[in-house]
Amino acid sequence: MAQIVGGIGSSHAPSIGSAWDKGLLQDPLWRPVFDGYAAARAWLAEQKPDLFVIVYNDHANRFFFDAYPTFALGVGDLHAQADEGYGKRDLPDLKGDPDFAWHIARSLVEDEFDPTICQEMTLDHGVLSFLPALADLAVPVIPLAVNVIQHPIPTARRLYRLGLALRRAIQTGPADRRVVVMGTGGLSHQLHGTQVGRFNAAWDNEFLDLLESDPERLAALPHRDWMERGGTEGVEMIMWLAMRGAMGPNPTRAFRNYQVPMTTGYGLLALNPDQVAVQPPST
Amino acid sequence: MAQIVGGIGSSHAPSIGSAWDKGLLQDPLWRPVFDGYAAARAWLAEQKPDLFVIVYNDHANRFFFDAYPTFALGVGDLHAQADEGYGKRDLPDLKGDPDFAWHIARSLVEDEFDPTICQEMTLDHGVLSFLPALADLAVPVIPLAVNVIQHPIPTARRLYRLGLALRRAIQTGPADRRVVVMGTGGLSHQLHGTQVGRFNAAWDNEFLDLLESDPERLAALPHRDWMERGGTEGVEMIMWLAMRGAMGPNPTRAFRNYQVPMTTGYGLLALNPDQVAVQPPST
Amino acid sequence: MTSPAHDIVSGALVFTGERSRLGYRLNRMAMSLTQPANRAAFQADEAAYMRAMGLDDVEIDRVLRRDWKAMLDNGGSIYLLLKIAGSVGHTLQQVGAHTGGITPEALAERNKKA
Amino acid sequence: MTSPAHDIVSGALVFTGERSRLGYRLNRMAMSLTQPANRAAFQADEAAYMRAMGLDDVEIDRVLRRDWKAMLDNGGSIYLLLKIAGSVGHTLQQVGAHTGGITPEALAERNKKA
Ligand SMILES: [Fe+3]
Ligand SMILES: [Fe+3]
Repeated sequence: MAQIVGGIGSSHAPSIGSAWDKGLLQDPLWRPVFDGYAAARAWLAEQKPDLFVIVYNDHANRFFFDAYPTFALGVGDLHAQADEGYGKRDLPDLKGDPDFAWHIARSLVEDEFDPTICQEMTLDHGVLSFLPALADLAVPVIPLAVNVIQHPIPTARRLYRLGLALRRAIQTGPADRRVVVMGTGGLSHQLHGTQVGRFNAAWDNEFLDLLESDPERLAALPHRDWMERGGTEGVEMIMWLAMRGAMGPNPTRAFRNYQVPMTTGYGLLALNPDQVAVQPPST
Repeated sequence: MAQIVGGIGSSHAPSIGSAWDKGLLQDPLWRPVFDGYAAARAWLAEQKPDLFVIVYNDHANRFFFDAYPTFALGVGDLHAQADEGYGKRDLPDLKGDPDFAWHIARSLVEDEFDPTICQEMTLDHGVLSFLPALADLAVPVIPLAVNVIQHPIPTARRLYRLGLALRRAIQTGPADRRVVVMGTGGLSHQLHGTQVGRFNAAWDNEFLDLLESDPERLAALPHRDWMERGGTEGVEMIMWLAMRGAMGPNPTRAFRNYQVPMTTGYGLLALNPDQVAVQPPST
Repeated sequence: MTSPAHDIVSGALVFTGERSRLGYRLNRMAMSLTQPANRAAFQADEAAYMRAMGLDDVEIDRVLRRDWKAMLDNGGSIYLLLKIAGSVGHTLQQVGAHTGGITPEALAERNKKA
Repeated sequence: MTSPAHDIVSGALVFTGERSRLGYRLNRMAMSLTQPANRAAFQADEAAYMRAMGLDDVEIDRVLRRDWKAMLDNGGSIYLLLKIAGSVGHTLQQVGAHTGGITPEALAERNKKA
């Protein structure tokens, strides 16, 4: 049956994608970032993944406020690139994994999650900024979009529990798959207001520490704390908790990188999952 | 502050709406149905409601399978009528209650529900078939649509818990409102297949009994049981559990009617809510 | 509900994700008929309209023959079939009876017993 | 987060439902710019395009003046303002600096300290 073979936490930002597209791998500003992705890429390839489950957020590209989902799961055959308002980048559409994705839908709904199920999904920089630097784009993807841009947004605890539920869903999957779960967002950044451009390296590093060692403590943090420490837009860091939840009680670190190329904390973390058996549902 | 002053369970069906539009109030087939609505309408008016929260389902009119929400909450100023493929009926658009609806959104998300939040909502016969017979259409409505047409659909227990969460949300509402909560669907009916047209009056009446006396037992029923007893389309009866959950532990019956005008069990139930205080969150 | 044997209840199909995927193009075409202009275009030339919506010849043929059972068996949602029915002047009873392999008269007889 | 005082964190606006409601027309117009044809139409005649999208004169004027702070204060989502910015040739840095009442140069200086 299916098994979880790795976890990746990564920042996402349009700038990563455009730096990648421009080939700035040796640029003094970007080299430390892309060196990190190269190292994580080598580790990832060793895990021989054949499915990525990616918990990310859409930035008002696939979804608008006429109907904005708290969670949206992509179950289609193909996930096209969204045009974010600047035209599309030269990237392939990503393959989906419909049978596995419908299984995840069933498992999540049975576990009292309420996703919007999408047979037509498009992906924005929430996935497509960092993924080309990290992974083979031929690997199928099941995207799970989270509302972190229009409050009310789900609690950090809900994201952590989503990860626990994803772990059960994947481990009971209908096909032999080697699955890597990714969570992406942040790290600290502030796009507007009197403190525009602030970041918080101390918090970003504390977050990376706690994510490994004490995710429950992060899960208990209210949104206000996330926003005060990491910025109103930095609240998207909570999505890493879904990846962490899917890793089981005691994952081990494979790789970690943290850089601040341009007023945004760029983090990258690779985890080897705990290999304990399927957990019982937590009610 | 806001208080819950009543609960209504009702079947919905295009036929109720077209019989109403044709003025078949004295028709031998329809009179027992509309006499029921007239009685419930008198009771409802006595409760002086100024807000309806309606848990219903869309029948692929507002939402399609490109992105089908498990739960969708309407927070707009106005909810227009959906064209279901036959042209629109002569009905006014329904008013919303945005401030109260956003409060409900916050409360539900805090309670770990994951609704899609809709600033543009249109309503189909899930609401508009029975509502004109029952209520003053000038009363504002907060619609909460449930996926019961594309499996996986939420469990009966999830619907009951949704009702418990709605009770907390309404009772902590930001404005002085007299709220009636409605749940609609079914009763037993089968629209296709070798047993097309079957209904199950014994089950419908048992359901109406249990809804009042032992909702936990209904909440524990798996979908297969609902479908075997009430039809694959009759599974939408689970939405009544959300209304029941919002009524508190011991509501009292104000009115009940059950008729079978045309191969579908048509039920109508009015409850006086239990007036106990706000319940603590159930984890 | 993953295997076909498990998604049939009392002779009726449970509309699962797998069925929804199978019938996606048909259902999307049917959904488009909630717009009056699209209904008019469909009614003016059914086959041309469906071809423009990406349906293949087999799918188009099922609609042209009003083969509601075949549409349902191939992933049509009953709620979306009813929109096609509305556009071609068939009733809920005609559609339902056809999917059950009985005549509309036999279904009306069942109704009377209610 | 119901009262305005509660939806400001460290000088930044929390994009609440109430703000989303207030800025709905502006944000919807911005969302439409994810379509290349709409971007071209907007660029050809900004005011006419926005009027056709239902914006009022005050809303249109804010866009014409590139008053990002006023757009944000009146319910614009930062992510949707960025789509307008893309269509008119402003950068993330220009938009962000304007909402913070600082110059793009001052923001660049902050960035360098990173
Ligand atoms: Fe982001
Ligand atoms: Fe229904």
